[in-house]
Amino acid sequence: MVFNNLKALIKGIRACKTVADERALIQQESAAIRASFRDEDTYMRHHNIAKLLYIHMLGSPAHFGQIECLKLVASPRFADKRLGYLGIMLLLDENQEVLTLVTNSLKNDMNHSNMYAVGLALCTFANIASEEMSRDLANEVEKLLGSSNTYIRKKAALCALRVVKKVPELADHFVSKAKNLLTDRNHGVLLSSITLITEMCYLDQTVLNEFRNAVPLLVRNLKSLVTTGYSPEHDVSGITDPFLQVKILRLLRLLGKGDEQASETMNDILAQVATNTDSTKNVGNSILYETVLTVLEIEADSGLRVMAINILGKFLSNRDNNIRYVALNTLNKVVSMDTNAVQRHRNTILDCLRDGDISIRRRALELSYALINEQNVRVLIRELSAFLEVADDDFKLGMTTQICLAAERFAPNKRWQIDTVLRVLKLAGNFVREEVLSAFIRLVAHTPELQGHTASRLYNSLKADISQESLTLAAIWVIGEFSETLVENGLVPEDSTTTPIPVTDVELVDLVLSTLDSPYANYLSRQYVLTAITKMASRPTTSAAQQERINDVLATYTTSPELEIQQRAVEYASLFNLGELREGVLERMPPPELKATVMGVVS
Amino acid sequence: MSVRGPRKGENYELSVDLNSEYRDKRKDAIKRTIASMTVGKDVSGLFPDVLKNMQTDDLEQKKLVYLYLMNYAKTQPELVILAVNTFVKDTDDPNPLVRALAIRTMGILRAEKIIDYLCDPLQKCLRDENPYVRKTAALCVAKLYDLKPELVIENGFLEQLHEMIGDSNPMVVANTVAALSDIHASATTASTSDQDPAVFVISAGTLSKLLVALNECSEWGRVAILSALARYEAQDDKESEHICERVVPQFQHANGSVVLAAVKVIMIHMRGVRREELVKQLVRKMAPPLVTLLSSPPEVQWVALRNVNLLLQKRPDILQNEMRVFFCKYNDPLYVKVEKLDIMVRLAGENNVDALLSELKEYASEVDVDFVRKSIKAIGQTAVKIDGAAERCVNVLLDLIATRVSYVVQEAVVVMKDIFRKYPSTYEGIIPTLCSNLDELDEPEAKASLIWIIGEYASKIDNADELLGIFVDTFTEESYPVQLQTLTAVVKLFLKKPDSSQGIVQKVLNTATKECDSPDVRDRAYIYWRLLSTDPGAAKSVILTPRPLISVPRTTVSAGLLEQLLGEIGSLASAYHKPSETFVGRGRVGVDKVKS
Amino acid sequence: MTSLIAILDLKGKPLIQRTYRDDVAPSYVEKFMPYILDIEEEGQQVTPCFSRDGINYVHIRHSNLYLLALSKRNINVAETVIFLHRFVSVLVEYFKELEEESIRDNFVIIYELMDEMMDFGYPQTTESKILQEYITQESHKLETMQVRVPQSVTNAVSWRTEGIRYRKNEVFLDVIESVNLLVNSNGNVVRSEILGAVKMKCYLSGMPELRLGLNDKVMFESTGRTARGKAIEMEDVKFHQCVRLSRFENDRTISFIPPDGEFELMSYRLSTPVKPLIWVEAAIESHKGSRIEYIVKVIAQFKRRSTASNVEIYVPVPDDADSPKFKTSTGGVQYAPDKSAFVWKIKSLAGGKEFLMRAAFGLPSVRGEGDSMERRPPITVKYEIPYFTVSGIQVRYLKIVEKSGYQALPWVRYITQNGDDYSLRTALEKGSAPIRQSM
Amino acid sequence: MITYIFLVSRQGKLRLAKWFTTLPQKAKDKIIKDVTQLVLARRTKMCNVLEYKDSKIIYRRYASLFFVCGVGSHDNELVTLEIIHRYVEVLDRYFGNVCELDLIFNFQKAYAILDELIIAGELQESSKKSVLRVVCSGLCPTRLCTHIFPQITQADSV
Repeated sequence: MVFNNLKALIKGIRACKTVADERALIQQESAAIRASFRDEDTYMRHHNIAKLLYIHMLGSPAHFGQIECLKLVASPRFADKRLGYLGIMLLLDENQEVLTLVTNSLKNDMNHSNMYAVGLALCTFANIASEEMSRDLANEVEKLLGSSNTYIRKKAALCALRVVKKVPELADHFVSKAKNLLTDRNHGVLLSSITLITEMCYLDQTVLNEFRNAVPLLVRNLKSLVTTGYSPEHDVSGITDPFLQVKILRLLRLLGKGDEQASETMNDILAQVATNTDSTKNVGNSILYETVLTVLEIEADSGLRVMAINILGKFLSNRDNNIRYVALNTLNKVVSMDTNAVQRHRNTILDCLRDGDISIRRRALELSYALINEQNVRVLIRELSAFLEVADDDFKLGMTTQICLAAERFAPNKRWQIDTVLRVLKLAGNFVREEVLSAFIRLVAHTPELQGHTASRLYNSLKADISQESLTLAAIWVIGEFSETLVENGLVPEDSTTTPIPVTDVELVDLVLSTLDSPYANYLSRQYVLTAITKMASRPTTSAAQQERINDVLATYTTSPELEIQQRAVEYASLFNLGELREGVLERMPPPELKATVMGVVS
Repeated sequence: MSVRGPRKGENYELSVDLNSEYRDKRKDAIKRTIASMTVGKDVSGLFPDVLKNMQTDDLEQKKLVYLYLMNYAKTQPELVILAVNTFVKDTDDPNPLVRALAIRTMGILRAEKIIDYLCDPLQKCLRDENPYVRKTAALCVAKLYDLKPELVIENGFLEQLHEMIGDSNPMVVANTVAALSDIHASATTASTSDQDPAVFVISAGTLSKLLVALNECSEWGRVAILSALARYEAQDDKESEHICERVVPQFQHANGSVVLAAVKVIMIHMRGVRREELVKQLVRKMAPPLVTLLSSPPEVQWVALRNVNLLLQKRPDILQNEMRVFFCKYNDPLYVKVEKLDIMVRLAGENNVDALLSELKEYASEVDVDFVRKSIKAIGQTAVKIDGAAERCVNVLLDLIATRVSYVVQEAVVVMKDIFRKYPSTYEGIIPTLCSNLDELDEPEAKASLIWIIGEYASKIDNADELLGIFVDTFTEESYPVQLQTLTAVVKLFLKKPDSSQGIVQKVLNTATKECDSPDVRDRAYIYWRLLSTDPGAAKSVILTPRPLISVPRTTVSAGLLEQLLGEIGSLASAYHKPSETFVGRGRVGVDKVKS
Repeated sequence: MTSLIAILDLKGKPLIQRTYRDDVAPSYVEKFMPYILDIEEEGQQVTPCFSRDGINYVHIRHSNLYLLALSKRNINVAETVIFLHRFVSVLVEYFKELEEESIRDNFVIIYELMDEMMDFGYPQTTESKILQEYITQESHKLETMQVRVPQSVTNAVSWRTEGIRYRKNEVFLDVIESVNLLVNSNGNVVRSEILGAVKMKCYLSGMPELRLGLNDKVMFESTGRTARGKAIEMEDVKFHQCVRLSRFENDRTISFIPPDGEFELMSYRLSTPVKPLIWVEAAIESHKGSRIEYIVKVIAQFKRRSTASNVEIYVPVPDDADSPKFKTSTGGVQYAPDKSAFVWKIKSLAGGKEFLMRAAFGLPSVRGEGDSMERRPPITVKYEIPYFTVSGIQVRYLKIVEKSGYQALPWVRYITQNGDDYSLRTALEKGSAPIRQSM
Repeated sequence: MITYIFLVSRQGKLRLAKWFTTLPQKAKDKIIKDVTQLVLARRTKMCNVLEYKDSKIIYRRYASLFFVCGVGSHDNELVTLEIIHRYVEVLDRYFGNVCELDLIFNFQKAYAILDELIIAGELQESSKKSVLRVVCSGLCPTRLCTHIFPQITQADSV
């Protein structure tokens, strides 16, 4: 069935009872549209593109309509042009070659006598222009920035934004024009030009410096928004143009940062906004929130800063979850400047870890990491470890990392630090970063007085649970390295009053080898095991019988298709022929260089 | 367009209608209540109103009320008690359908209060004249055990179940066996000692009853009985043979789960069969039904394929001549295709390798990246497995490398490294081709493989030091597998061409021991360093010692685990190829659970 | 030991669900979809069962629905998966089409069926004919119409009720063989098999005992009899549960008390090489960005006295092809964009004949995203050849004995058709086999 | 900035999607699929912010439709909610008590209205009146029929 127009098609699709019917109908219609394109019927083209765009939204390919959209754009009918540009925006992006064919149409339409045609071209340009297109049309955009028509000016400003993002060095074209726009009386133009200026300041320090002298102007603008009474055109629940207020506040933030004078200039207006904005509705809070962010980042005076932190405190106790979310998010920034202000809310924050809303939980978690310091490390890590046990898997990798990093930074003593990492390995050993594991091994190597203790704990933990990868790796490495200590001194008991429990070389070898046969064994753990048993075999505490056993195990891996496993097995097996030399080669490894743990990306 | 909350009083309206004086209106209201429940709305507040409609002679309405009760009994334990009388009365209803419905529902209400009232009617229903009621009651005992085991023991229900194994009706026997097995499993989990709780011990007497019922009962009943037979411990080889012979006809059953359950019983009891002739016969009879399972829906096929894979690890001869049936169909779901690939390689031999290769080559040109890669992997495994086919495999791989599709090239490089380890000096001619792709590689495994090849053939590659130097420069940024291979390759290079590579070996050892995070990589580097510095001759003998040729392992799980899984054919464990401890409970596994 | 069964839509929203055991909370159903998305994200295959957080998720797909079973234990997953499929077929028999809509409209009866088909996680009655006897779509009141458990639910003969009466006692037997075939692009048959089925329609009174005789090679050999004509060797025979398996195991006798009405008595498989009955080859010439052309040849490679009917040859084309042009001397050709193929339909194709057709399509100048690797689906063929079986199977007799001693007539029909996978791979572009021009 | 905005029904059907960032179609499909899944699973009392990969999702439900915005991690969540609301208000005013069906059958208009509010991921106009004026003169169907182009109306006012 072929549908004459969009409405008929939509009705047809909606009438489909099953997904399969719908798919079949769409594919048939697509084929009909493709065939119809070949007819070059201008009237049908409009309908076909409309239908195709709908089909595209439902997830079917529409690339074959791209060229047709270009033809529509060239049409003298406005409706065609509008649909053509819509199609271009939906079907094309800067990475497609066809886009280069659009440049000329855009250029023509930017010079069109009809402002709506100009508007369409500007809108399209601002949404999808490529780098090349930005270079080609930067002059047009610059020209239109000075248009007498506000409708065109505001759109041109956002086109300039696109140009600047694609080709930062073209910013020069727009700086002075943009500055003029700051005195524009039209809110749309102000909104767009402030956006443009913010982006240029962000990209280029010299532009930023240049715009510092615009601070008084911006302050005036903001002030007039705050103080004018009800203005129906821009009112949102009793507040005048919150969108523009937020934009100005954001630009002020950029300009005030690191600049005493600029910050001083905006101090009063920020205080005024912070005190006078109605905090009962979302609109007001959106402005307060932006104000707090600005205050926290500029060189604000301490009174203003206290005011901002108090607002966040109020936010945190708000019943609206959005506000609470925003508060948790922002307090993270405050911790570094005023820990105590945040520590006051510690219990509230920890309560949020158990909130039913994952967004709140996630923010609270991030914040609680930042709260940890020397004084509260024991309490907070205990809380976090308890939460680790019940947390969603998504959280675990971040949590194990943060707990271990905090332990490294704030540990009261080595023993506590080792025990903390051990607990993490036991609780969530399948969610531990390589860096954390390496840091743990480094810690153990540099803590000779606790090597017996650590090895004993790892021995017991592994025996109880071989399912946690990092625990397994840590245990295998430590037992491999310190098997002598274990056999000579026995397992160090949990409390120091009881006597050590003896452990034999057989038990150690048993445990390590059993991980080879476990369903959790993998390439990496096998590598660790081969090295560990080879080390163990060269220690005097390992009996000849166990050495023999180890040699046999190595032999079975010499035909392994796993590259590194085979290599190791072959090398280690031939080490057995070297006699004393072997012991020298495999003696205790020198401790690694001490360094702080650095994480790639912490999440 | 405004946010509109749920219509207030929806539940109120229902409540009014549930109390209507008109029966049709009431019934309609119950349906609406259930409809709300189905879409996840909370209608627990209507409990008392719904309950009032329980006493009815409209069977459909009764079922609906029961359904409601099942859902909300737990949240309203105080109110459930009001329903008890009707339940008990219903177990005396002249219609067996009502009696069974009542006893079935009571068993799953899970309210403490109601359990005490359950025992008497259950007692009665177990002895009901109607087999439909008896078979329902049998399962109800297992439900009761799940709630309060002591009540089952005290009331002698276990003994009664044991008697019911001899019931004249096969469906009753089947459900009785299911109930006993269920209780046995619960008791085993609950028991703290390692001892079998001996709830359902299958005696020789029971065995013969089961074997009789097996041929008469419904398909699902057969599965239950076969599962019980799998647990029976045969007295001697005669009995094992007997069981196998009696079970073998089940291979002809149209239901695939009956077939797999029969396979399980045979695999277990075949262990006790001493007559080689019979074993051969059993194995031969197993093949056709397994092949037929491949005509099932894809999900069933997948379960079958996973099990076939295990069976082949134990007995590669089962499907010796059947490789072609595992060829992938164009429309097979990917999860089926991937399993088939693995099985095809298992069945590959000199006689069928040409057909296999031609298929694998076809697959390697398909669209799905994962399937393409696995197909290339399979080509490599075939090459390693069948000496006579290696050269043909290599030619196919060269064709694939020529496509220059990145993931195809990388996978082919990975595979080539294995072929080199099986046929060390045969294909050196293609090393330049492989090396020319060095810049294209961005996956750790492919990089590691090429580095290994360079190290291995360092003496034949003029610019080996240059090529390896690239990786030494970026050492700390590379992943551990790449670091490990770089380390070994450079050391090999040094042992082979000491003059030109003094600097590079020093550099790599230094970086690996000082700047590398991984304790494992550091260990490796120190071992090399110590070897090289104490006795270069010994180093040579260790590092350049000839390696045995690699071989594709016949099994993917340990021997002990394989036996265990073969005894659980058809189960989740055998589908996952993992012991049940890894996915049942909290997933924490002690070392004593490992079967080697 | 399934704990819960749910039907979900494609977005993972549960439409209906039933808990059988208390150990798995219903809320786990909602986790199913996120887990599937996770697995896909990790680039792994979503297999019919997977385990997360101590819960096992077992599922099948039926059109745009998921049927999901949850359990905490190491269950018999073969049983669970097959049960889910059986559940689907029962629902399909009840509602014709199983779709979101039919589930919403029939939730009461679905709950009833769920209650009857499984108890405490153990499958019970799954024969839809039996279920339809006491779970009906009309509501029933006990006083007016006594609904009873059909005896068959628990009988040893659970598939047939007693007391059936017909005025005319008749049995219809259909022997249907489906051929599956895979031909490689170089023209070699890579794989072939025959899937046979004997379907019955039984309109017989009382409790009749039936015995079916086939030209079964194994039976002839075991009884020492020689066959008149050809005997065939069936590789794997499956029977409806009414057939006595031990009897068949002993002496290859197929004896049974049939269910009433329509059912599949047995199925069998032969993997002896089959010559493709209908052979198709295609030469394809593609000019990227402008057009693609096909020449297709069909050859009926069976005896002249047989005729294939309703032959449909599906030749795949690129998804974005347009403006089809066809030329053929026989049958009709249609573009089927919904299948990304064109279909050549030939109403009747006599043995030994061969025909040619040509097709040409336009291709858009702009290529879609991600088109670098092209899918090359095989050509597929549908057909039926009546009065003919490829394997040569024959019904030698069907004996019907009932204690009332009536006479009944068996009717037998044979038919061979394509299986669900009768496909011929096409060659890569230029490499396709040249076709002799004769148009 | 806003990186994308899409409208999805409670049944998970996409009603409009606008991207202000360049992504392959596959990546877009994945985001829509994932985010829809996340948003539909949210309960009413939860906050209107979701974190997805490195971005934030701000969403709000209006009757049967969810309006979903992807924004950068430093964007103001609360004002984004106001932007969404502003769009809904204009739609409501234009269509007169807008419903899902209006948006299905007139999706081009819904896009056109969005284009007058947001360009390049940034709000370009805060006056509802200005947007409506342009939209009505540019979209008015009768004018489409009678004139090749709408009359030029000077939109300046402030």
